[in-house]
Amino acid sequence: MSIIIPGDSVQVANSVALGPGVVCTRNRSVIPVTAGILEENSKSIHVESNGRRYVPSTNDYVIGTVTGSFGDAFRVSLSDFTFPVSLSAMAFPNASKKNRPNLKVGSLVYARVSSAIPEIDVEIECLDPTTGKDGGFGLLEGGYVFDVSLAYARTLLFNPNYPLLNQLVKKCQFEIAIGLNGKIWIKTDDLKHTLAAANAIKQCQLVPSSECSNVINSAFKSLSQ
Amino acid sequence: MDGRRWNELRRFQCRINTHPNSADGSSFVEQGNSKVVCIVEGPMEPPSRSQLSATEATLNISLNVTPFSSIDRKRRNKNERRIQEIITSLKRTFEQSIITDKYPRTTISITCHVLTLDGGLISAVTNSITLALIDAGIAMYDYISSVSAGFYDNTPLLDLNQLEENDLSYLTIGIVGKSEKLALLILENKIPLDKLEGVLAIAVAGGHRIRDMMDKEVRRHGELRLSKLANK
Amino acid sequence: MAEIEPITFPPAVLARVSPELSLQRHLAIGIRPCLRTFEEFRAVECTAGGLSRYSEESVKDSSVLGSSLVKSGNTTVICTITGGILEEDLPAEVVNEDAEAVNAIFAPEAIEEEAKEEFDSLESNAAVYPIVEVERGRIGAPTDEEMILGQRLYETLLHSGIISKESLNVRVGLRSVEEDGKVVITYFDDSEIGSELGPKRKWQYVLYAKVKVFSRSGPLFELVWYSLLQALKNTKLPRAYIDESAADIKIPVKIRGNFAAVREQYQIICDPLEHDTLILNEAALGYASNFCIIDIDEESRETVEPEDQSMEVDSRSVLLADVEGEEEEASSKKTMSIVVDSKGEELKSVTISGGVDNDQLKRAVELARLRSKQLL
Amino acid sequence: MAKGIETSANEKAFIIDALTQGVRTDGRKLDEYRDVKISLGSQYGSVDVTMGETRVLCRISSEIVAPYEDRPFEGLFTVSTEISPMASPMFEQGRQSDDELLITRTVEKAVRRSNALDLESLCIIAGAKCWSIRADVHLLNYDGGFIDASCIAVMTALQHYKKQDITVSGEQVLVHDFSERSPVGLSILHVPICVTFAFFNPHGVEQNIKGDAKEIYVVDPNMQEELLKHGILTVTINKNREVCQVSKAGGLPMDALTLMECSHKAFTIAEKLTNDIKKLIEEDDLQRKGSQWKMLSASNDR
Amino acid sequence: MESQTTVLTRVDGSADLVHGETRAIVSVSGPIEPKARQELPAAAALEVIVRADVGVADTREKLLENKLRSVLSQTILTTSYPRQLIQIVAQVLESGEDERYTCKEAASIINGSYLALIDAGVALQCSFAAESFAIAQDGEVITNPTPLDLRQSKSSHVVCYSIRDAKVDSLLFSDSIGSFTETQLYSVLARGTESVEAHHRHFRSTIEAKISKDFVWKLQ
Repeated sequence: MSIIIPGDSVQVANSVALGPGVVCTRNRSVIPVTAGILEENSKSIHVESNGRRYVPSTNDYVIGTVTGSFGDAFRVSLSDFTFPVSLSAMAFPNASKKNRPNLKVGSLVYARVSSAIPEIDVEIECLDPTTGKDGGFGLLEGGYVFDVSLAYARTLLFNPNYPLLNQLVKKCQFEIAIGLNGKIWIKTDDLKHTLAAANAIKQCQLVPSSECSNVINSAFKSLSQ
Repeated sequence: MDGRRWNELRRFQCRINTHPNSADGSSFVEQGNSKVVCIVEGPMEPPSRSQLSATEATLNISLNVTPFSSIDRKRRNKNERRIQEIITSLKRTFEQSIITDKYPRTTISITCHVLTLDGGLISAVTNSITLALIDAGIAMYDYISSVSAGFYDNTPLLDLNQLEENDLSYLTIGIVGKSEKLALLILENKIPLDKLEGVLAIAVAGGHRIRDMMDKEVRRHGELRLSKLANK
Repeated sequence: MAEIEPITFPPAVLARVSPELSLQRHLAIGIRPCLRTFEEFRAVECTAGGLSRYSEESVKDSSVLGSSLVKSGNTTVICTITGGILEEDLPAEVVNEDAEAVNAIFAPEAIEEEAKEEFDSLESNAAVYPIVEVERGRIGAPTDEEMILGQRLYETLLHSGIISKESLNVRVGLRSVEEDGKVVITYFDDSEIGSELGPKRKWQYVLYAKVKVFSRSGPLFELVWYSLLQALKNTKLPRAYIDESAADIKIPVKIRGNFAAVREQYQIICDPLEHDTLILNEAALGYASNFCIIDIDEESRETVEPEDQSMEVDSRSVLLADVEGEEEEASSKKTMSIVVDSKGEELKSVTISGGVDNDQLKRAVELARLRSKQLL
Repeated sequence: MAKGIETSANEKAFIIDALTQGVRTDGRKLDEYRDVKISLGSQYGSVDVTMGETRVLCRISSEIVAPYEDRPFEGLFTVSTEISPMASPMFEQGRQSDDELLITRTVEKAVRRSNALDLESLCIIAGAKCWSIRADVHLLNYDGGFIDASCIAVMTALQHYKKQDITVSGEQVLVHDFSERSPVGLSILHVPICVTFAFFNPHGVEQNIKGDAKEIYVVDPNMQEELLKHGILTVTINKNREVCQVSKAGGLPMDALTLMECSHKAFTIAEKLTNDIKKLIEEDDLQRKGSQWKMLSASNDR
Repeated sequence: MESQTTVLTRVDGSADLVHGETRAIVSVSGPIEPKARQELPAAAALEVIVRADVGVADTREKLLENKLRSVLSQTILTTSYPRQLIQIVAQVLESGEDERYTCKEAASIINGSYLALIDAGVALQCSFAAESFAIAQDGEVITNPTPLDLRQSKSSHVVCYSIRDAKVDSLLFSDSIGSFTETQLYSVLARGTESVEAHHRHFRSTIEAKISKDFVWKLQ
């Protein structure tokens, strides 16, 4: 594990893909711009860092709150104080001019970032572009939503070896949606289990993965009594 | 001490529809020597888009305590923090009692002028707003009647005048209809915890009496209207 | 298919559309957009004292004690100095307009003690309280630029020690009515007699400066600083006197059973004719110059025909003196502002922003020194 | 408030649902006050208060000024609570929202109008010179309960603060350095403590007004609760059982009986906090004295 | 010098920095939505707010804001965040100097901003650090002067350098006020490189501690 901070120099092969945290300057050298763990292989290089402010990028799975609608699109907030992104009413499975989805202000959606160019508004959609089906996206009903750090959300979503969710499932049945914008939606059969599960997930950010089971046990302890 | 008993209100007089040609709703309230005129306009198109809310009506309250209303004739700054605070409190109170979601995308603007001030600023203003809103025909859940009550030497006192307000600790309440629900409660000086209940009790009772008097005036005015209609 | 024609802009438009490019092309041929050479300063014109109450064409009843009018390029700066008198026992630095704020009060013997163990280099320095206004066609709260300029003027003046606190002491006179009814004002210029006859208390002048800037083009600090110094140079402090009959009165008051004495303030009157010149510490007077460094693009250089290339542009970056105009200001990421005293020995203030190397800094200081001497 | 913060309908429903079941998202009971951590700074009158994630810092400073003309026997006391975007980006710099105004006013009323600080003791020479005490409250992190935390911070800082000793000779005032004479504390008349309650209405407004459904109240709401609340009540009380200030600026109407219940709860909390603060100050005093004593004896050894 | 990151939870990055007598806390939020008048089409707008420990903000803080902004605008990669806002709030908790001087506060808020920006993950072109100096009456250069040193000094200075590969790269900002000679200025600038590099080593260990805390759940 090598930690890198801005101002350090990195050696790169000629043709690599630059991931987040590294930038190519005008005189064609590659510099790191954030502090984190340098991860490089023969094809790509990026700095893994754990921020709290989400910057949209294409193909990310995100959870957003509908804040309004204008024309044919909904305005959706991905995190507090940032520009709203737009979710077209057509970007739903089987949507047409006549068959518009009806989203109320305040409802939660699970969606995919379809275009993220910094200079213009970001767009998200609630369908899988390859199949045209919902692909798990769409309106999230009930449940509870809370924030975790961005890198942690990435691990939960992409790392199957991370033990938390497998251990959590032993305690209770739940539905979960993980947004790369650091939002997690969870729903179980009853409120207290939801809250306990949410707290367990939040607490696990602060401990090594071997401690996960202990955290989960203590979170659910009060319920079993 | 102006010769009243401890649980006696000051003279309470009110009129509604005092300015029928200049506003949608208006009222005049006299509570002892405090006199307040209130004018309500709306629901109407909001002056700027920023105030627009898609689901509810927005309230705009302005309160003008005239410089000639009190003895020291001090010109009060409109943006004085105390006035701003009262306005915010009133706004929050009436937002709850007006059925705001009946008037989406509109503004209701309320203007109060305090002509003379002899204690009970908040209560007189609150009562006048209630009446003016009723006159404007704006849907409300119930009356909000307001009165102040103080505490002196183990006796609670109802409806204080300026002199008493200066020297005693007192509270002002806004009460919803005939219930014991408090919409507004402001206390700024020290009152022993154990006496609080007594003071609150006479304030609630006083509030109910004021409500009745306001109700009478509204009904009288309603009948007047009705009789005019019948005569036609 | 229509042919794509290149759009051409006149220079003035290009300067607005793409200031960076316009500047680069100018510099590549060895000239600046304002047609000056790289290290050339603008000429500065200065008229001093025109508005003052003690000036020759005496503007009657003016409260202005000193003034200056400075023109440089397109920019005009007017600076006026006004003043007030405050009772001493307040260190001047903390006195603001409401005159009542007191930071620390020392009895005389305490000051002596303090002075021994703790020497305060700024204690003897005084400053003026400047307000800068940049005309922008409308009125409103001061902008950030104005506030920053004001604060920089204040700090530079305070730390440079141009005005000593002593020079702001008021030597109070006494007005008395003689037997024949004639009113006589006596000044005790001999301090020993004065201290015996005069009142026990001390007063100080407080100076305020108001600087107005018209037609801003480029950074302002240097011009504003120059105008402030020029105005201070011709500042005349009015002689002041108090009335003999106005003694130190105490008026007892009684409120709610408490007793207090409200002290009557002396009424200080400023003489309409008599005046002293404000004494400045000539050695500390320094003038300011600003510079910026522009890196020249390879590209612009390549566009220039070889025969046009002058000797000056062989380095990759150039030092420009006295920044002017939008093009230079917008593209200058590296700037320096230097105040050098009139003898060229000591620096009073240096602010550098951006990667300036030592050679560039040396050259800039050298130029600033010349400039300071030249302006004196 | 809540400019820029979007709370989803799901969260709203969940939290209110939880409250009706007597559960709060941070695991507290409905009437549980958060743990208050107070740490005293190295300088007199510098106090750092943490309540949950809310963090407030208070600095006291003093100077000698002329008193107001109409109050020659009283010193000056100002409380400044400006909220910067540091506490949360929802607060705008340089502009005060209605909520900020209410926070500022309530803190000011709680501490200043209730005469917690004896202003007459600040008088040096009547009508000419007096102390001006200034409390700068810096709100660093926002998670609800700013009023409560600010009030605790100001009151602790006032008790902790010590100003330079002075000698009055005629009209001259001699200020002694800390090294010359030991500094003197301020005279505090009583310690008001604010307790905030948030009200939630799980049903429609109509039911509440008719009195069919009772509102739920929680003590010391956190940010999420403060954003979703239907009404808010702040009770300021000291340990002498005196209610110093109550403010319920509109919002959901509540029962008079509930108010009494809240006041009594507030009293228990205030009593505990006052004692905690007192203990903390005493310990700090002892420690300071101890270290001073050590310094003195060390110099004697030489 | 002591420093700590992620001290606040409502903002994206924060740092608490104690340097001698001076203590400052700095928060960074961004990229977030700017107000309409702040928005820039091709780069991020910077909102810099400096707040004094005691008293209301006045022009003194504005000048400090200006100094901090000139450092930050050179180091933050603003072009990565077009139309966005990066909001930096620096709260001085203990100024540690007379109100007539600002050099200690300036150095502390610059250093604090660096750590807060790193904590927030805002893109930076390089690392940077700052230090304050005073020149005593006898010409001696004092690093990070005490309030007493400052009061007795002839001039006060702030120096901020950018850092590449743990070595000083170029001068970002320097502000000097008082009376001093040219040679003294150069010696201050030279002294600056040493202490700035030392600060940077300290910051690196602070950042390493932060990162390992951030990724604690990755460990077994």
